[in-house]
Amino acid sequence: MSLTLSLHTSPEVPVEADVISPDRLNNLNESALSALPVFHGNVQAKIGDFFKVQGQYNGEIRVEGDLSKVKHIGAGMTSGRLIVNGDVGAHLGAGMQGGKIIVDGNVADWAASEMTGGRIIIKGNAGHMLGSSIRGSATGITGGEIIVHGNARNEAGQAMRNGLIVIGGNSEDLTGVNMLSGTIIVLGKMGIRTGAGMKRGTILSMHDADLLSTFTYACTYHPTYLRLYLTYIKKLGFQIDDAKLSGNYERWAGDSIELNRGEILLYRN
Amino acid sequence: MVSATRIVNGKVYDPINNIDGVIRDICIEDGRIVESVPDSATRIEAQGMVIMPGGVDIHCHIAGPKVNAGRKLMPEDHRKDPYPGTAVTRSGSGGIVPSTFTTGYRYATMGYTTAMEAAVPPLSARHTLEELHDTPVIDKGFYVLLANNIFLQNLIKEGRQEEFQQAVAWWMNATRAYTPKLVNPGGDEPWKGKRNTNVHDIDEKVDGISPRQIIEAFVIAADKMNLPHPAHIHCNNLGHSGNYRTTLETMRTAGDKRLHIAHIQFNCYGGEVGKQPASKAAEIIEYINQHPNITCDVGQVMFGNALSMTADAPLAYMLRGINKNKWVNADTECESGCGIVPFTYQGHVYTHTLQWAIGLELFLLTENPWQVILSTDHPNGGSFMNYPKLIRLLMDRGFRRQEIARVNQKAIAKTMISDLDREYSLYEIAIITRAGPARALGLKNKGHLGPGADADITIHDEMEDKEMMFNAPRYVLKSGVHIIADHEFREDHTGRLLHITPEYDQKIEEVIQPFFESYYSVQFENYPIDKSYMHDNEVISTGST
Amino acid sequence: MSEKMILIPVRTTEQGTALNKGKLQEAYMLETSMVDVNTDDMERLGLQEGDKVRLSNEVGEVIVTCRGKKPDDLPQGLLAIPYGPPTTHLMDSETYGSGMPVSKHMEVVIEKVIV
Amino acid sequence: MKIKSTEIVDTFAEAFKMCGSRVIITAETREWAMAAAQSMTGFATSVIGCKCEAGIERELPADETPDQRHGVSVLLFAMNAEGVGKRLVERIGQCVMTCPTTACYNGLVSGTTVSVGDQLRYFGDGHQISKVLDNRRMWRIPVMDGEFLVEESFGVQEAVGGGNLLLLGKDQKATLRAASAATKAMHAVPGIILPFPNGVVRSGSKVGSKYKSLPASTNDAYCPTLRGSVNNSMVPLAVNCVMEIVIDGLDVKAVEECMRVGMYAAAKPGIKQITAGNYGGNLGQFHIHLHKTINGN
Amino acid sequence: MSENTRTIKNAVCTFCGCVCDDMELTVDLDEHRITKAKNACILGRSWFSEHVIEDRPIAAIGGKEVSFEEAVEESAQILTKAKFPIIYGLSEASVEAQREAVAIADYMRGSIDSTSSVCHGPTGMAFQGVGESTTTLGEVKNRADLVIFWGCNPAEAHPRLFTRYAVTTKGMFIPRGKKDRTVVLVDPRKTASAPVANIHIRPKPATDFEMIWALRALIKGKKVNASIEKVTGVPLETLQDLAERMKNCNFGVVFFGMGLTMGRGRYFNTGALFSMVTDLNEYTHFVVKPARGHGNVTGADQVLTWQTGYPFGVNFNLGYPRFNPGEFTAVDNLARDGADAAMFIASDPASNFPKAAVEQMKRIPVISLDTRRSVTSELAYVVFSTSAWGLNEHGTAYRMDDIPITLRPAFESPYPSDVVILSAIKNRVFELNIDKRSIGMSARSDIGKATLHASM
Repeated sequence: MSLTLSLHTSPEVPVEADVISPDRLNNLNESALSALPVFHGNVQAKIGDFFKVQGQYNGEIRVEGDLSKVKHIGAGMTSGRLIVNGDVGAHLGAGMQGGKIIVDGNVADWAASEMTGGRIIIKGNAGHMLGSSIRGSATGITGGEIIVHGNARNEAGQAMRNGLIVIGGNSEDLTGVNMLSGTIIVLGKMGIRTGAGMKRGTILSMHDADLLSTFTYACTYHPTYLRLYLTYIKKLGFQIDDAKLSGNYERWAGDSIELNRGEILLYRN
Repeated sequence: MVSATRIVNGKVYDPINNIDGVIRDICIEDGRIVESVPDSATRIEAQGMVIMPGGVDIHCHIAGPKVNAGRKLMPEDHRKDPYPGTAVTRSGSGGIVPSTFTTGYRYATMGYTTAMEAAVPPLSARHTLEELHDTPVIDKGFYVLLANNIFLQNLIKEGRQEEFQQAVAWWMNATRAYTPKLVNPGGDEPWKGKRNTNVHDIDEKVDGISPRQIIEAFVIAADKMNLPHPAHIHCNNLGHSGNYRTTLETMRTAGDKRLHIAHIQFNCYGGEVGKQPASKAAEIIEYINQHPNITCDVGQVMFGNALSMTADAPLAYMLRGINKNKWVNADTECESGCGIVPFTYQGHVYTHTLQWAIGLELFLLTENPWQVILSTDHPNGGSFMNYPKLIRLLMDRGFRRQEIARVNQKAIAKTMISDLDREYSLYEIAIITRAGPARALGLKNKGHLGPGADADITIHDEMEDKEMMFNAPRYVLKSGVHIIADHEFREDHTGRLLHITPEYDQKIEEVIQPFFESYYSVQFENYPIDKSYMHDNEVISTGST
Repeated sequence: MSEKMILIPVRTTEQGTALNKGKLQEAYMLETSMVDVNTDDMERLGLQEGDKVRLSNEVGEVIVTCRGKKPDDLPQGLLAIPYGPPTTHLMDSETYGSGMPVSKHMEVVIEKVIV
Repeated sequence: MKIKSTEIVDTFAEAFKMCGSRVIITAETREWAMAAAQSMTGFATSVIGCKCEAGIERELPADETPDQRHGVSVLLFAMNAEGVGKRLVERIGQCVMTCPTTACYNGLVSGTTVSVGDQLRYFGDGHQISKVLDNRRMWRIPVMDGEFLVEESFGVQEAVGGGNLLLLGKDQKATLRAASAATKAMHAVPGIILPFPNGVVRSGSKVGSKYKSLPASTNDAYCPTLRGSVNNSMVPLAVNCVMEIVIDGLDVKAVEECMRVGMYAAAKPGIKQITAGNYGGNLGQFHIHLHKTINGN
Repeated sequence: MSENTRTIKNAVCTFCGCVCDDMELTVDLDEHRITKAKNACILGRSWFSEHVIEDRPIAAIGGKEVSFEEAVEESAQILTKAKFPIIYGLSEASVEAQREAVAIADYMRGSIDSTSSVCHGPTGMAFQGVGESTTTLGEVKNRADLVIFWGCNPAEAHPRLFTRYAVTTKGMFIPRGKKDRTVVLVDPRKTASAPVANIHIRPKPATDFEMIWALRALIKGKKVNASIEKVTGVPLETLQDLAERMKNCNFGVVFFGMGLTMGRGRYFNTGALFSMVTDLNEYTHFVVKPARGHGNVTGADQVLTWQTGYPFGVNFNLGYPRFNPGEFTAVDNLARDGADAAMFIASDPASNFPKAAVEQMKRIPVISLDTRRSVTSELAYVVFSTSAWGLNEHGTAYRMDDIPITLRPAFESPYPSDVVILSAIKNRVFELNIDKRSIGMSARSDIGKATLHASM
């Protein structure tokens, strides 16, 4: 039986629980787990104050309940599986290095910020700064995969240096802003100012978009490599029809203010 | 009130009093070292430990507008290095530019009890004092930037040396500073007024004045006023290949008068502008060896994160061109410029290794350690937190060889660092970190453990690994207060402001005021700093001419 | 008749000086409940100087007083109100991860209040 | 031992350790993929003369290729990893990158790799773009029809070269028919190629020559015309034609299987003997005994 | 007006971020009011003249008058009991008061935020992202021959920016004042600032980012898509002209305001502007200056930065400062994370915060310190009446260009200062929280780095 943490008491103010991570919960029995510290606002509390702990870690942790005030779940994790049932608070999987997080619900801001490896699957929507850097830093995620089935808000993939972000729904403003490299695929629509300041990297949308004046139209073609990506995400459960697989994409180069080595691809037909 | 303390059985290193590792008691009363104390005094057992005066940092950047701008610029750096509070200390954040509280506590943690902020525009002196007030434990002062002050330059241009000296004295009083600081003299006007150019030669005239004229004027004024610490200069062409000539000329300009060259490592480069940088440490140190009127601090570069923050705005812009990192420029009207760029020194990079080796050469080639003071020009060459490691590099030849083997060998081959076998003794370390800077600063009560000295004392477990040893003294006493005992903070302390009040003829205000009213954006009457900002302070006497 | 427009809360000298009298005072209340509207827009919407209009969005609604601005001074489709309680009533608390709520360029529906 | 009327000589094929790689070429159509593959595997019969041996392993249906297009799988062998790397760079660069619509992927998972896309990318003159998906790095090189996509590095593994069968027949016609039947059957075995034209070589060779400059010369022991001229002729009476099939494979099992299939397919009326070439067992690392190979299944 | 007056020269106006220090105040010492403020602008005049001592209790709890000590005790208890308390405001307070406020936040382990977060917070964030080329105002006066006002309206928000610092004033290299300067205004509206401008560019609202981005490209000689005119409403030629003017001036400055910080894009708008100015330094000397106000909000940034490392939006929940705008900023703390107690210092968030945040204020105990009644003091549980900083109290205020100015109070107030109140609360909060603070934390520099949230 995998280890299950079920929320029994909703926190009044945010709980910071980076301790909910396979690295930290491994090899502990139920009572030791319950006694692990979390911060409830400024008060040091225990996991047991909020969660009913059942089972033994067998490579997988399940967390259940309305976790929208629980922050930092899975932050920094290096291995194992973390399955979250319910909406979850900020900084989910921040700085994650490996392993897998699956969220059946929505996640708040800064999910997967500065991630270096592993995979996060979000079945609902994501907040702002999905897979971004933390303030002041010029580098966001440097690896790993962030798979969102719903929508994402502003600054998805901000300053991303490597890795893959897939957004099944729409993204809002500044998708891939200051991107250094990597790939962002938005199956829905994007907001404005996509790719502002990007140096390298790819941003793909299946819809038209208003682009900044510093992006230059190159051609309409069907990039072979896209077939690899689309095939890959198809296997992850996204609907990709053949028209998209073999279709034509507008290629826009930018941002000319920076290196001008990035590309925005917009599906045409 | 602080009770009396007697430290017993420790090995004392006190170069000013010629004490080299002698076991003797140190007695403390009312914050000062005394001949003896009653038996009731608190005893500190220091068997197997080394006792030294508290460290004195003659050149660092720890408070004021550019430091705070650097702090604000780096949230990503603070985040990785939080500094929790304790029952007696405030919390803060660390990183390359720590918060004020963390700065004070971390200096104390390393056994440093005095530090001098090295570059403050007069207009921001008030700000600096406010930060220094929140910088705990250490005594502190600051050097005020006057070399690019347009009013003063005008007096020099017009040959009004006497009024110039009066005006400098007025400014020292108005700002509560410790000494005049010269940064890239003559370089501000080309930067601000001529589309970001610079002055390239000590004799190049911009708007009718050359750097040499400015340097000369300050050297003479400081000498005449008998300032405890002479003019403190950041030379022209800092950081550029071939600049050792400028440095030699700057030192020659002083003749036999006192002059302090700041972070001289950055000014010891051979080659031509923009190419073939090479070490000229030997040439520079030879001049210093023959000229006891010169002191310098090294400005050692340490590998890892640094933050270039300087009143030399063109220099920061040049660095920004290298790494394209975030860049701050900040002009202060009529007085100064400023540039800030995050920087990382990397062992595999040729020039960085060259800089690192040149710094070590300077230390190892000096014949008189009293003239060559330990600094990293924090945070320009690296954090002051690197001092223990730097001490180990000087004291431990084996460790130095190990470190040399890890860096760019092409650069190493261009220096003589591999051939220098010198190892610093504890006595010499006490000179370059304590006694030397105190003497250079004219702080008669600091840097030694004789009666009358401030009871700023560090007690270290004697250890083979000198980095460990200097990283964490077991006891730190500041003005006799037991700040740290058994490596734990036991008390907080505010520290004092050290400043000078040279006399001047009040008539000079009549000369300054019209200029001020035309070109400054604050009122003349609101410019000098009133007593409310002084808190604990000590005036260091300038003595009479 | 209603129309979607962009509302910009702004500073005015009157708002600034009224602030010094006190935020609970009439002068401040009055100044902060005036909306500048392009006169061409007013004509289209059948609005007269001094008419009450309702501004509403997903967050809330306020009733403010119309103040005509020449088309050259204020472009069509743009509304300006001095910062104050009415503008905050229309303000979303979403800060987009910045701490700054939506305080400029708010989409609102403007319609005349029939007394 | 006999298969039908053909005698299987109790001997062994002496095969060599080589280094092998698998290249997946895809294109918009089957024809273009095949064109690239054929070009790439041309002039790659013998490592002695061509520095590598290469051939088409099989065609791949779209659902088996990484980008879901028609594909061809090519195997390329050389004496060591470095050699494979160099040949791949040359041949992919000249024959695949040049061919319209193609892309080129590594088809061999191995701990040892050689860089290919990493070399070819410079053709992009700074405009090349790298993409990493699923821990595999690809290079996109801009070309006139769009982009040439090539994987950064290709897996190489120890492989077997020089597996062989000698078909001794009564005349050229019967021998050729048997050889064709054999190669057809052998091609179906995965992991192997038959590097010679249509899989068959008639100019079998021996090591050395009377001419100092030549490392190898005609295999006089199996030349029917020399039966009366040389002392060591292996050509039995009534055999008037000999043909050889050379097999390179990614491992020795594949080569054995291939030879087994080949022997059964070649054992037709008119083939007197099936034997194999060896050098007394001192040169090659692999000895594939014909009898054992047949019995093994 | 009584005979009992005095004159205070070089007094300081702290209404807006100009912090002009050349006021000549005439103070009626009997009436406790300032009757004349020479040199003041219209806003300053009202700032001085409208300041009267209101008749209010020194302190009240739940609407009932209490002693100062009782109110301090109650405040300290509220802040200590709370799990997620916040302190907010600080803009109309001296540096000395701001220092005390940060200390309270540290001791109580809560959040502290200034009005920056809803004003020029995005400017600070842009600074952290790309840096800034900036100056003190005197250098603008002395040197700026190209002055751009972008998304700000100094005529109504910082009137003396024109006359004292940036436009009509004469300087060292600008002997003829405005005649030696080119003034550009960027604003969709024809504001009261428009008449001063030689060039008025009127982009469509909320297209500043697009416009700055295009300018950056033009400055660098890069291609700009012709769609820019459609997007911003500004012809490409106009942008080209502006780019050339910027590259060819001797000393350029851009002042900007909340048109950029509050608009869609927030810190990306300001960051774009900072980057543009940085780009321009390749060609000439160019600086940028947020037109900041109210009062000492700049000082709040400074104090928070030197004490914590971060300028606003700082949280001490874990015993050390952390920074994250959007998480530890007041609006988010209140509206989303449900702060459970709040202390508002010299600000009125109840009248200018979004509805959801104000709703939360109504649910929790609120402590208010203000010189006069406000919407916030009306809903607060503990209310302190304070003297007015600058007018009644000494202290320091930072001008918008980070220059600290010493205040010269005009007359005394019967109410205690912010500093006195906050200092008392601080001491009590410290006592109440001492057990939360570890005794004898290691002073070794290699230890003491918090391991919790290593990933944060």
